[in-house]
Amino acid sequence: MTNSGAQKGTPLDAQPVGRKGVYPYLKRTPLDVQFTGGKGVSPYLNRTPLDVQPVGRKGVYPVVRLDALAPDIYLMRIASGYIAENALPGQFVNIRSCEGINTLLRRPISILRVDRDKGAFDIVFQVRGKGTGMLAMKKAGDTVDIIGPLGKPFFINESFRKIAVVGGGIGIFPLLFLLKEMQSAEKTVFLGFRNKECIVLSDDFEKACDSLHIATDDGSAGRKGLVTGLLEESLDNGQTFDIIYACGPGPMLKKVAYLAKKHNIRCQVSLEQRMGCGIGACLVCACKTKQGDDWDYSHVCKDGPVFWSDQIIFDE
Amino acid sequence: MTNSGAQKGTPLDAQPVGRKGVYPYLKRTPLDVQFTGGKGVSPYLNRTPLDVQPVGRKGVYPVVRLDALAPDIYLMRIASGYIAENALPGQFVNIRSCEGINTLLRRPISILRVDRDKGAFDIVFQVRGKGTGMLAMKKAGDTVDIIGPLGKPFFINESFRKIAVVGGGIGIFPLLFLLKEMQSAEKTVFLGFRNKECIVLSDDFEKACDSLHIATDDGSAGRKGLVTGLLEESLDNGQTFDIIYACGPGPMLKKVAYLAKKHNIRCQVSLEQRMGCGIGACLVCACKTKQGDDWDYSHVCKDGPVFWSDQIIFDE
Amino acid sequence: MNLTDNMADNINMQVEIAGIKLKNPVIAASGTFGFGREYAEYVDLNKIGGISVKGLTLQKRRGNKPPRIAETPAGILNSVGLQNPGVKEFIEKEIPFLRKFDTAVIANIAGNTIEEYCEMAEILSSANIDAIELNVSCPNVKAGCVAFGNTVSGISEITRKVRAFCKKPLIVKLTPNVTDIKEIAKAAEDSGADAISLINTILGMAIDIHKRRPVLANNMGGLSGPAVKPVAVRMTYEVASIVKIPVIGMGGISSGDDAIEFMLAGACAVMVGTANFVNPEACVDVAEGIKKYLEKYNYKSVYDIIGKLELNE
Amino acid sequence: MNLTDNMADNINMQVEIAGIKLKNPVIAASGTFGFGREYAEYVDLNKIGGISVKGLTLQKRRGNKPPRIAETPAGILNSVGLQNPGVKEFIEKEIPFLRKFDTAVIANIAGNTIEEYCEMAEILSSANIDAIELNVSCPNVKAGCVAFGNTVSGISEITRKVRAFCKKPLIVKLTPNVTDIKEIAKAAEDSGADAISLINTILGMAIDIHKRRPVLANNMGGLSGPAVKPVAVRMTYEVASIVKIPVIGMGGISSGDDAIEFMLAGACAVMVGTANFVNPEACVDVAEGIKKYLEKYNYKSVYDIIGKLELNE
Ligand SMILES: Cc1cc2nc3c(=O)[nH]c(=O)nc-3n(C[C@H](O)[C@H](O)[C@H](O)COP(=O)(O)OP(=O)(O)OC[C@H]3O[C@@H](n4cnc5c(N)ncnc54)[C@H](O)[C@@H]3O)c2cc1C
Ligand SMILES: Cc1cc2nc3c(=O)[nH]c(=O)nc-3n(C[C@H](O)[C@H](O)[C@H](O)COP(=O)(O)OP(=O)(O)OC[C@H]3O[C@@H](n4cnc5c(N)ncnc54)[C@H](O)[C@@H]3O)c2cc1C
Ligand SMILES: Cc1cc2nc3c(=O)[nH]c(=O)nc-3n(C[C@H](O)[C@H](O)[C@H](O)COP(=O)(O)O)c2cc1C
Ligand SMILES: Cc1cc2nc3c(=O)[nH]c(=O)nc-3n(C[C@H](O)[C@H](O)[C@H](O)COP(=O)(O)O)c2cc1C
Ligand code: FES
Ligand code: FES
Repeated sequence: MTNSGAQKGTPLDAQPVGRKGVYPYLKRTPLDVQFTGGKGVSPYLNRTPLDVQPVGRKGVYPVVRLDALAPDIYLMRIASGYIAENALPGQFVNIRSCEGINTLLRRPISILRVDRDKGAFDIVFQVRGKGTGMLAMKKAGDTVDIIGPLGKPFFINESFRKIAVVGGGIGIFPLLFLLKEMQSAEKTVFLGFRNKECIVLSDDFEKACDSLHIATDDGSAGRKGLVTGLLEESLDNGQTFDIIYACGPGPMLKKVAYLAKKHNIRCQVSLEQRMGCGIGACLVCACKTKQGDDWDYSHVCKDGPVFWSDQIIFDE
Repeated sequence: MTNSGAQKGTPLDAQPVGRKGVYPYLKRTPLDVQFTGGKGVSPYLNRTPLDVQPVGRKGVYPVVRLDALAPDIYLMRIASGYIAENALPGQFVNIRSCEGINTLLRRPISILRVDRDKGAFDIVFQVRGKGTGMLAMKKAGDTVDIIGPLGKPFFINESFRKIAVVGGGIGIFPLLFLLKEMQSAEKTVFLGFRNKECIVLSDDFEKACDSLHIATDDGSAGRKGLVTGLLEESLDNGQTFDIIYACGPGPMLKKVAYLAKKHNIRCQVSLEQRMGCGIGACLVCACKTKQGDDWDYSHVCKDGPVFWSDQIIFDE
Repeated sequence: MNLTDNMADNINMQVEIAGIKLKNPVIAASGTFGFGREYAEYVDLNKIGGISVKGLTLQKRRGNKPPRIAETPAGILNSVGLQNPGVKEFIEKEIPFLRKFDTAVIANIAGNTIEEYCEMAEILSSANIDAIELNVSCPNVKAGCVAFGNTVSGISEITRKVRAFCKKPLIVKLTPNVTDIKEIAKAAEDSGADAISLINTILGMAIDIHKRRPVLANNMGGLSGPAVKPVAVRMTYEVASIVKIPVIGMGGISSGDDAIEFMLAGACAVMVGTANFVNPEACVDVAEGIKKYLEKYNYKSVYDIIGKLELNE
Repeated sequence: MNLTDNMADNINMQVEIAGIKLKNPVIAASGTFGFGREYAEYVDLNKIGGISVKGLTLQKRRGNKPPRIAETPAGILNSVGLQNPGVKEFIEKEIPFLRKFDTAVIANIAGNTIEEYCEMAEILSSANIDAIELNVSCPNVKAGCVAFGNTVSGISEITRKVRAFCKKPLIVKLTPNVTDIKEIAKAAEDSGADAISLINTILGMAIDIHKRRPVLANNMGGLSGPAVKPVAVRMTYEVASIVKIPVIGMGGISSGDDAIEFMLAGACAVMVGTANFVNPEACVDVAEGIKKYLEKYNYKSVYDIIGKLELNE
């Protein structure tokens, strides 16, 4: 039928149901790892996180730094040996933006990269509303209550020689971690932004890949137009990839999925949806997926956020 | 009938209805003063308060310092030339303990004293619940959103030669301001606390009065027993006062009012009640008062917090 | 004056409700703004669309025992119990003051019997006010007005009878403590209401676990504030989509954005209650927030957004 | 072990509801705790009094379109729409897992018709569960269960009929979206309910003012979380003071102190819902909080506080 990894029957990919799957990456199960290095001891700040003993994947960790990268875009470094050691590219953390009831639900944010030596990880977030707004007011030394790492990571295989990575807007962040972890492949990156001012981390992406192509909606940097235009052109020019990884707005993902299918390339997309629990219990984070000839709702927090593109029904 | 100031017909006391009364003290109306020195310019920190232009008696002012005086008791100094210049003893400020919805209503706190030169005032509060808890987490440089000064002050008259001041627990705070402003009278102060650990500001009270008498419930400092016992003894021993001022728990006030009546001394009490608006609009802060031969509900925020003791019906 | 100011000045904030012209769609909610007087030094009353005064009864009422207020998560419970000086003193002492300002004056009334309502409506019909708001839903008074607002027959009867005595535009204020707000609203419309306002407070209770007693002396009270907003928006939508008369929405509004939710849902105007306690300038801030929103999306009039919600699917 | 530990160990946290013994009075609320499985790595399920599983229907249901959740002040709106694998898959796949833990298992069921409810009750009567909770009040499904919970006749009929098929203790879960919760509760009791749980969510709506559409794809949803607590406490009190069967209270509980409010109001047990999303250990924290309270006031058993509220006046 299609060209998804699942269809091709990679055992590592087809099998993981819920969180018990065995992933090749790091040679251990990504979500069920024993809580070890984490026990709150963060070599980075050389002190234990405050308040709460981490239970399961929940912990309270200190903020190491907060930097403004662009208007309303912040990078936060958080000390957590546990997350640094256990996180996989594509996974996210679920952060409580404050104590009390100013915001109630946790906010899902992708892991940008980890620093295993220092026991810390980075996130980048855009201030959208109250929750991200309050996160942006944190200072070094403050703590954040986090559940993570959560979710299915990108499927990484040593056999991939040439990969394409497509990101749009705030969707670019999990892709940096992915690039960093895929040491051996040849990596072509396509990033799309609204305009020049919105471009962040381009140096980091530059360093983490073999060739970086940027598009902006208004042409103020890189090519004018959509990032999918860049991908399409490259594919039409005969470029081939073993896999395409994409993260960004719905329409972008739909187009990437279409292009991947057209060119018979396996493709993974990372989705967003409003969440309640973040751990698969409340069933609010639904997304439409194919189930044989029929469809059903899968859940972004536990079945995703990363899905094989040909499993997703993009019509909602 | 009784010996209240109102009964005696002091024009200054009988007349003030709502906020239009003319008080002798400081020679201006306490509540309707023009907003002048306040305009946000605080000589103390030599900068304007942040955020909001003060309107009416509402302003956002910087915290100058926060000191722990005793377990759960904090002194906060706030820079506000406006309040320092306009506050009268017995008045309170209505403070928002946080932005957002962790607490919604403002918290009424008495003014402990003002520093007119430096354009600042002090409050002391006990951590009771969420609101005072959040206030206790403020740091120098943070701001607080305040409406004030509010309420009817203590009635002060130059003709008072000998005064008694009776305070219990967190009710002692507005009394310090009163003592400081009554320069000429001979001041006898009776303070009651739960135990030694709860005693705060006794040095300040000592300095501000002619004789200070302390009682504790458990006898760990001063006399063992109730503060009203000290007052009663003193009155029974033939001490006379031109006026008694009291602030503290209901039963204490009731007893003071009784003693004052028995000894034919005019007496003012400062009451507490849960508040909504703090400015006389919502009518939640009711307290039972005599109205001729009948009774009615008056309102602590605008008719009080200071009342003539013989106007209060203490049965609730 | 810069370009933005100019644009803002071109926005028509006026709305008309049952013949009353409001300079903007923001009205201070009954019971939270006293008789205007108390807020006059914090906010320019001329900048508020209208003021619904503290609920009036035929005779003076002392109200309930204190404590009359409790704070709950993102809300408050109150049990004032309609303390007020009575309708006559209102007319003598408060109307002259309120009339110094360019703002609509709405008399909110509550009675123990339908006759009392009618008598008040008659008295107020010759007073210098702009409209009468029927509080058929106050949960803080033991006997009395609760019953009228809870049933179709109750609301029909009281609306019809008061209508006969009322020469002013008649706003019926609904209680949210009902199974189906739509049938209640329809009954009010059919019985002669010129407009509907909603929601009044939701009956609630808070317990002091250390005293093992309710916090309020009255045991129960009415919930208001941000907490109730989603319920209020839902009911405003339900009512606005079923009646033809104007709807005034309220419940948890503290910003222009909150107000826009109600207006998209179909409210022609909004009332601001609890937020006044937190921010005495709330009414003006809400009005300015509405204007900013209209400006941002290039609307010329508030009517461009009223009822403009599109449902999903 | 110090003195305090000793004292705490002397406190009897057990409660009995309709013959089911719970080791402590805290139950995870239906729809917020999946089938227990999802929370098992965050919290020791053995420490929770019971788990009411995600609402089950006779056939598998996909539920509503996303977005299914919106945050509101101190609350959330949800419109999951009963996504679940169906009662049979629940019995095969979920019960064996749940039964590994020492916690009561409550099957929460919802149907489109009374016959469906009865069929499920019959099927579940021979399953390894402790009780059945009748969800007659889910506001997220268009046709169906809403109607049953809103009227005395509806609740009577469904309770009576399901009772006939149900060999397990039957808990009827009430919707707060009614004028008079007392008459509904009484009807459930009179028709054979062994216990009552309340409140389900309050119908609400949140609007995205920039898209000018409801946030939820389903337009409306059910409000839960701290915001609803005063309404839930009030209704728990009203119901507990009128029925003789045990009452399970819920709505906005996130701490032991919150739970104590419900228990003083008359609830024998409490359910914790939305709080699990914020704090996966919420159920255990609530149980420990209850214990601390009992300890502080030297009570020996939770029964010492159930219904011990004294009214003012
Ligand atoms: C798996 C995943 C990974 C993400 N990674 C990042 C990231 O790395 N950087 C980043 O800037 N953003 C990321 N997002 C989006 C981010 O979660 C939202 O921008 C954020 O939750 C908005 O919260 P708020 O309080 O500022 O906005 P509000 O609009 O006030 O939030 C209201 C509610 O809606 C939810 N919500 C609003 N927008 C979104 C959204 N786009 N996705 C999910 N929930 C939403 C919030 O979580 C909250 O519950 C990610 C989302 C998901 C699902
Ligand atoms: C005129 C006046 C002056 C006061 N001066 C002082 C002072 O100088 N120092 C001091 O420590 N305390 C003072 N209080 C008491 C202080 O207002 C309360 O302790 C405080 O509001 C408790 O808030 P919370 O959030 O910590 O407690 P919570 O119990 O969480 O508060 C819940 C609600 O109840 C109200 N409330 C609770 N207790 C009281 C109370 N005793 N009086 C009024 N409202 C209450 C709160 O304002 C809030 O609305 C004064 C009260 C009044 C009325
Ligand atoms: C302290 C208080 C007193 C109130 N008194 C009245 C009243 O007298 N008449 C009335 O119709 N509504 C009264 N209400 C209800 C408000 O007018 C309004 O309907 C409700 O508070 C919801 O709006 P909000 O959430 O903006 O406060 C009162 C509300 C509060 C908080
Ligand atoms: C996401 C979500 C799903 C729910 N699903 C169900 C359900 O399937 N059956 C049911 O009876 N109640 C359901 N409820 C209601 C809860 O069980 C509970 O009655 C309500 O949330 C109030 O409690 P809380 O404030 O602690 O959340 C659900 C609630 C939420 C938030
Ligand atoms: S957020 Fe709860 S299941 Fe995904
Ligand atoms: S607090 Fe509103 S009248 Fe006193």
